[in-house]
Amino acid sequence: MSTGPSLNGGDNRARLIALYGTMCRIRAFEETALAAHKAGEIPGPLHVSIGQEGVAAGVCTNLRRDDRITSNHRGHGHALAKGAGVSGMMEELFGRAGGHCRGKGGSMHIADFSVGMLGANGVVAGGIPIAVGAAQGLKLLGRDSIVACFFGDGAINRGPFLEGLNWAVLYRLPVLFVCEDNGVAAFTATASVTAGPGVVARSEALGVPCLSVDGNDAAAVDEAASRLVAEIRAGAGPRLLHATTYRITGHTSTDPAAWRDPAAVAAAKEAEPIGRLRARLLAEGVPPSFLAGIEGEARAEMSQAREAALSAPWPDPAIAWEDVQDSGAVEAH
Amino acid sequence: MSTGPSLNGGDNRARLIALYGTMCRIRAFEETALAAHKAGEIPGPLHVSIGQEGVAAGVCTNLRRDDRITSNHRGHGHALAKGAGVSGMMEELFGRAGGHCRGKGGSMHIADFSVGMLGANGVVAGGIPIAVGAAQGLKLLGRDSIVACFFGDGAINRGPFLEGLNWAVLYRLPVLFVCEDNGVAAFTATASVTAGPGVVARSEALGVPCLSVDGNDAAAVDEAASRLVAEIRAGAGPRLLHATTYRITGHTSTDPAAWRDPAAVAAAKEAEPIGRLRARLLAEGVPPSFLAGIEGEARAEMSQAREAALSAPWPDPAIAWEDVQDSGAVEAH
Amino acid sequence: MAQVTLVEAARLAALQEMRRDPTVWVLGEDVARGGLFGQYRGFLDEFGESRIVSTPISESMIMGGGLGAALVGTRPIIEMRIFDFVMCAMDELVNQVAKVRYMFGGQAKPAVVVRMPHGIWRNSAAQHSQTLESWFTHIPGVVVAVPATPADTAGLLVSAIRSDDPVLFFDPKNLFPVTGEVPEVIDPIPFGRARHARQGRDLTIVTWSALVPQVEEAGAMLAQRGIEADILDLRTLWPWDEEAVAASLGRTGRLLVAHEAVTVGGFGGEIVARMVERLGPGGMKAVARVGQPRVPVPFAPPLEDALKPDVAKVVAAAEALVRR
Amino acid sequence: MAQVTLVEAARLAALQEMRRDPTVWVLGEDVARGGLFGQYRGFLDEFGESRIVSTPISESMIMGGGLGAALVGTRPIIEMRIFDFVMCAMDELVNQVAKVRYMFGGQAKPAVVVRMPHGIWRNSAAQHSQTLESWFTHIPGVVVAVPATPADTAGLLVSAIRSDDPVLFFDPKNLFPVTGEVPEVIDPIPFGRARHARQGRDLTIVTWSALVPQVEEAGAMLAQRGIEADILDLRTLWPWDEEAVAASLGRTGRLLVAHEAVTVGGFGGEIVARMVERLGPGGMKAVARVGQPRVPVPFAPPLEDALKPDVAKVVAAAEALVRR
Ligand SMILES: Cc1ncc(C[n+]2csc(CCOP(=O)(O)OP(=O)(O)O)c2C)c(N)n1
Ligand SMILES: Cc1ncc(C[n+]2csc(CCOP(=O)(O)OP(=O)(O)O)c2C)c(N)n1
Ligand SMILES: [Mg+2]
Ligand SMILES: [Mg+2]
Repeated sequence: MSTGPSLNGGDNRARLIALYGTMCRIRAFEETALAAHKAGEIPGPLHVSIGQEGVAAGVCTNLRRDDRITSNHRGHGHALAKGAGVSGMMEELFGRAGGHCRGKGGSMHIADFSVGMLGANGVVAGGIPIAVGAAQGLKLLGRDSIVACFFGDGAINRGPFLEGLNWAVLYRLPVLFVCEDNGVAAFTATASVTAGPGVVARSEALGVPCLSVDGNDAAAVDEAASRLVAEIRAGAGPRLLHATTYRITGHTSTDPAAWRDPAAVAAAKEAEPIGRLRARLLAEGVPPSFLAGIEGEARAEMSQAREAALSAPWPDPAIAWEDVQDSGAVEAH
Repeated sequence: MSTGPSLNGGDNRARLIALYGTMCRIRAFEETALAAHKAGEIPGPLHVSIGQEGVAAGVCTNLRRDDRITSNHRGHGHALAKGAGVSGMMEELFGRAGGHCRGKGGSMHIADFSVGMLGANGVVAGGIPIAVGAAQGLKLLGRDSIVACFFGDGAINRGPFLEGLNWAVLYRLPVLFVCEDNGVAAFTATASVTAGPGVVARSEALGVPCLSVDGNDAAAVDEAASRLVAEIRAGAGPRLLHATTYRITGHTSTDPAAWRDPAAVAAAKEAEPIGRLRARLLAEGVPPSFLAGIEGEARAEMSQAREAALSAPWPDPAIAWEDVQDSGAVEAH
Repeated sequence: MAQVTLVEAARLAALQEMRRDPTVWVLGEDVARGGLFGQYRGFLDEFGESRIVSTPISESMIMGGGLGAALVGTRPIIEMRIFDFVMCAMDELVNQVAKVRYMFGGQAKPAVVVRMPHGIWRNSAAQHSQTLESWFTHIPGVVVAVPATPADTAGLLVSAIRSDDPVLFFDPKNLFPVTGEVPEVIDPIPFGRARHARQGRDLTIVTWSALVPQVEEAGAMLAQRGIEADILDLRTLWPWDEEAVAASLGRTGRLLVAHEAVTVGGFGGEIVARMVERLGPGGMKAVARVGQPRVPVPFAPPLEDALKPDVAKVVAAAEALVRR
Repeated sequence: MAQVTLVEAARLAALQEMRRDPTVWVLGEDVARGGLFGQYRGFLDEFGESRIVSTPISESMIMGGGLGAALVGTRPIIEMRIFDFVMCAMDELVNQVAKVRYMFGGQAKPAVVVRMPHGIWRNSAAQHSQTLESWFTHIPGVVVAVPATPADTAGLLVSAIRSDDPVLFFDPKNLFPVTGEVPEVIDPIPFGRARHARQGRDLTIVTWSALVPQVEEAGAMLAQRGIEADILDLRTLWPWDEEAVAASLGRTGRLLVAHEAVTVGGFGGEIVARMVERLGPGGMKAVARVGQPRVPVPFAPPLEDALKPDVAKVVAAAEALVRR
């Protein structure tokens, strides 16, 4: 993560600036990807998380490199915040040979195991059992790493949500469940398909203590996550963070989100996490130019990554047959 | 259901006596089936519910014939209480041609659609989505029937429990969920694999109002079910009844349940629902001979059914090819 | 006759049947908004919330709920959005939908249609591109429909909705934009009858679903090279038109089965085996299959292209077969 | 060499590997009590609660959790209790376990063993008797093991536990009581090599899993009638021993595939198709398959008997084949 020159304000200020930097990088990555997708440079579906960066940044700043995360279909922010390499991510989106997944996964299956990012997932709630199992494996191996499991508000109506939380409590596993509640699942308002009081009540009924937080306030997310992570590291078992947020863009890159209430979108733009943290830092006396520098750096990094990806080599078709399995692999002929 | 000669005590007394009769019939059916299984007359696995009769009887006495039920792997009691024909049930257990399922289902798939019994189920929690969907279908058709959905405490750790309750609330469906909590799932104490405060908390977190009841007190089950059924019929949406009980016998007919704590078994025998209701009725002045008559009748009915099943014809092997599908059915050759 | 896209043909068929029969209804994610592909566009306005049920992301309930509703006499269209998500509802499909009629000795009538847009979806990678129709030919109790044209999609969907059997309806999602003629009144097309897409005497090509247009194109190319292919689009895999395949093979002596699915364990193997059993090895001169190698579907265009069956691969296989 | 039951052979193999490798562990329902069939008897005492994890009835978690634990470097044995319940974990198996290695370009190592006791289980009816191994030959990314003897079960289970591939291990539950010899130290048996169960020159019979003892018995009966069958027990279906089958068929010219699964869409079709592709129709004289008709497994003994493949059906098919 980019850290600026030393400024007044001490540790906390530095932490906020780091959060700001992470969010700017996520935003820049996704805006760049959106433009590249529009330009036909990125094939396949693309789900961006513009407006939701506060959650990824605030949670992952509390994780160590040897901690793990699992993600959903909207995983760029989680991956970047966990430290995934940008060029490997951008090349993956472009389907190039240097992608983290050698071009086999694309945006929806972005992963970087070298930094503990165990993969995005094309199946809603698909990452929940995997995260819980990873925590169980780490515990068995005697490691003190933890696992953060990101999923959307749409995922809490699928069975694995119940099975996963129940299980994590039973075996007292080091899992931080993170529900990014943006109010919508694809084209359906989640309130219209979610009965009862919601994720926190469900979680508590399954024995998982929770905190709710304004997900657009990255500092608040950081604070809440840091409390929960400390409890988890202390061996208290799983915790859930419920972060409310708003996705400004559509479900996929090609969804104009015309179904959205314009007033809500306008309000969301006011409340979006980067502008909010910028306002706070400015009020605290951080010079505008310094923040502009961070943003500019992020944008430059990502557009370089785009250019590099665009001219990066395509995977050799022969590798299509690789990475299937050791026994019984088939070969090209 | 067998109703006795008119007695003093009015409607309530008659209702209790009917409950008593239903429980005696379930007990007699299952004891007879156990003996037949031991004698090699019944093939395959057999799950009996001895000690749990209060729940089936107390719930189903509140149902109309055009209401529906779904059940789990332990469905004899539910079926009998809903009015399923005994000879069709016994023949089904024996694998005979006259079984409700023509010998194709056996104990684990007992069903009698003519009385609204939509089937036992070999998959834990498998009946939950079916029950909820049946309620949705009935509502769409404008019927005022309701659906009771029986499942065990083991089922609340499977995903369909969450999906089903959430769904039933969303569409305000006429479903009575009945959790028969006997403390055990196969050979595992459910307390050891169920996190959080349990089924009532889960249910409430999903927006389904609940009542808890001593499932070994058939009258209390009846009363609670009657309240919930009235609410459901009034259009209030789903309700859940949590009935604690104890199964005196093992998981399957061949499981000696040696893993059970003998003290708990002894206590359970004290608390079992038939003895309890008998004691109450005796205390209320019902003559012992009258109750003994009900029991005797039940036993006679079931041993006649056993004898009849034993000499009933086996299904013609040719019918094995029937009931698969209309298009693309294969034929014997 | 209107010229419409395949997805519109499917929409018209469902519309016609929902107007005809008030017990037909739809459940699935986002169906109120018209469905992911517009298959149900306008349905909410016409049929209302009780018949166009937009659901939570709860695949077990979508499938199991549809079954329960069928058991009390309605005819649900269960919309799975994308085939791959049916993996979240397999107990409900395989252990319940496919078995209730039999297990209960004929008491149950699981008259559901399960719509599963399937097949390789350009650069959508391994979890959104599966083609597992052969699995369900192996499951007693279900009909397996794999249409490829607007007219067949419409006619088979009408049959599916009217059928008392559970019908697994594999919408060919990559062909949704393809256009073709669909009659004003859509008549049911019976299950188990192949469409004779091209006449020829040199070899028989059997195909279905997403690969049909490519096989037809291959047929045209082969003709230019002097090879006349007899092309059968099976349209349903269970029941399937064994008679038509056997008759064609009797004329040509050479059999090529081409499908988008992985070759190993695909339905091509069943067709070949049936034909050898039926006609004897002496009844044919050569046999081959074209399908995806046993590899998950990759994301990047050059990788996807390397693996997926296409016109060139069908042409090459046909030429090799005729030479044998 | 000890003479043990098949289930005990499997227990000994898992025991040996768990003693060897502390990253191997077991998760599933009732495994602390030894498992439904005693496959894990005594394991809790020896390995403790962290390695013998008795779980709730949460099949999605059992499968998905095993996968997650593999991704951080452990080697879980995922116990499904009865095959049919894997239907409750198909997303986790098919969309996740089988695909993570590929989707993530080789970063993931899903080294899990999924044990699924399968097959017709006397009078347990349609939801506890399925035999769907052919499905998984169609899914890239997994190994499919279908042993039939105590020694093969033990040796293949050792290989499965040591393999970095996800191995779907179909314990033949109807054969659990069958006895046979198992060596003191159980060596791994490589995947993809058939066991030559009987030598003969009149026809080749290919089989696996629960049907093996019946096919062997049929072989003995056929010999009495002067028909010498060459019997191959495949032991694994992916990879499978195509060489051995082709070699045998080259000698006999006649191929019978016999499996317990439904014939339509079963792996027998794949074997027949491969052989015809490989040897040409001229490379063989006759071909047939024996399997269950496309009907769910019924409960009543006379119905189950009418449908399920057995010695008599194998003998009859072999005799008819030789006569052709
Ligand atoms: C099991 C499953 N069902 C349906 C889908 C299709 N789908 C992809 S994303 C999505 C919405 C998810 O909503 P949410 O979890 O809230 O995440 P968000 O998109 O809001 O970030 C749906 C329905 C899927 N991928 N997996
Ligand atoms: C999905 C699934 N997993 C496992 C089983 C095996 N099984 C059958 S009954 C049972 C225990 C069920 O316990 P519970 O629901 O409490 O019912 P009870 O037997 O106590 O009446 C189990 C694990 C199954 N039938 N289905
Ligand atoms: Mg959302
Ligand atoms: Mg129980």
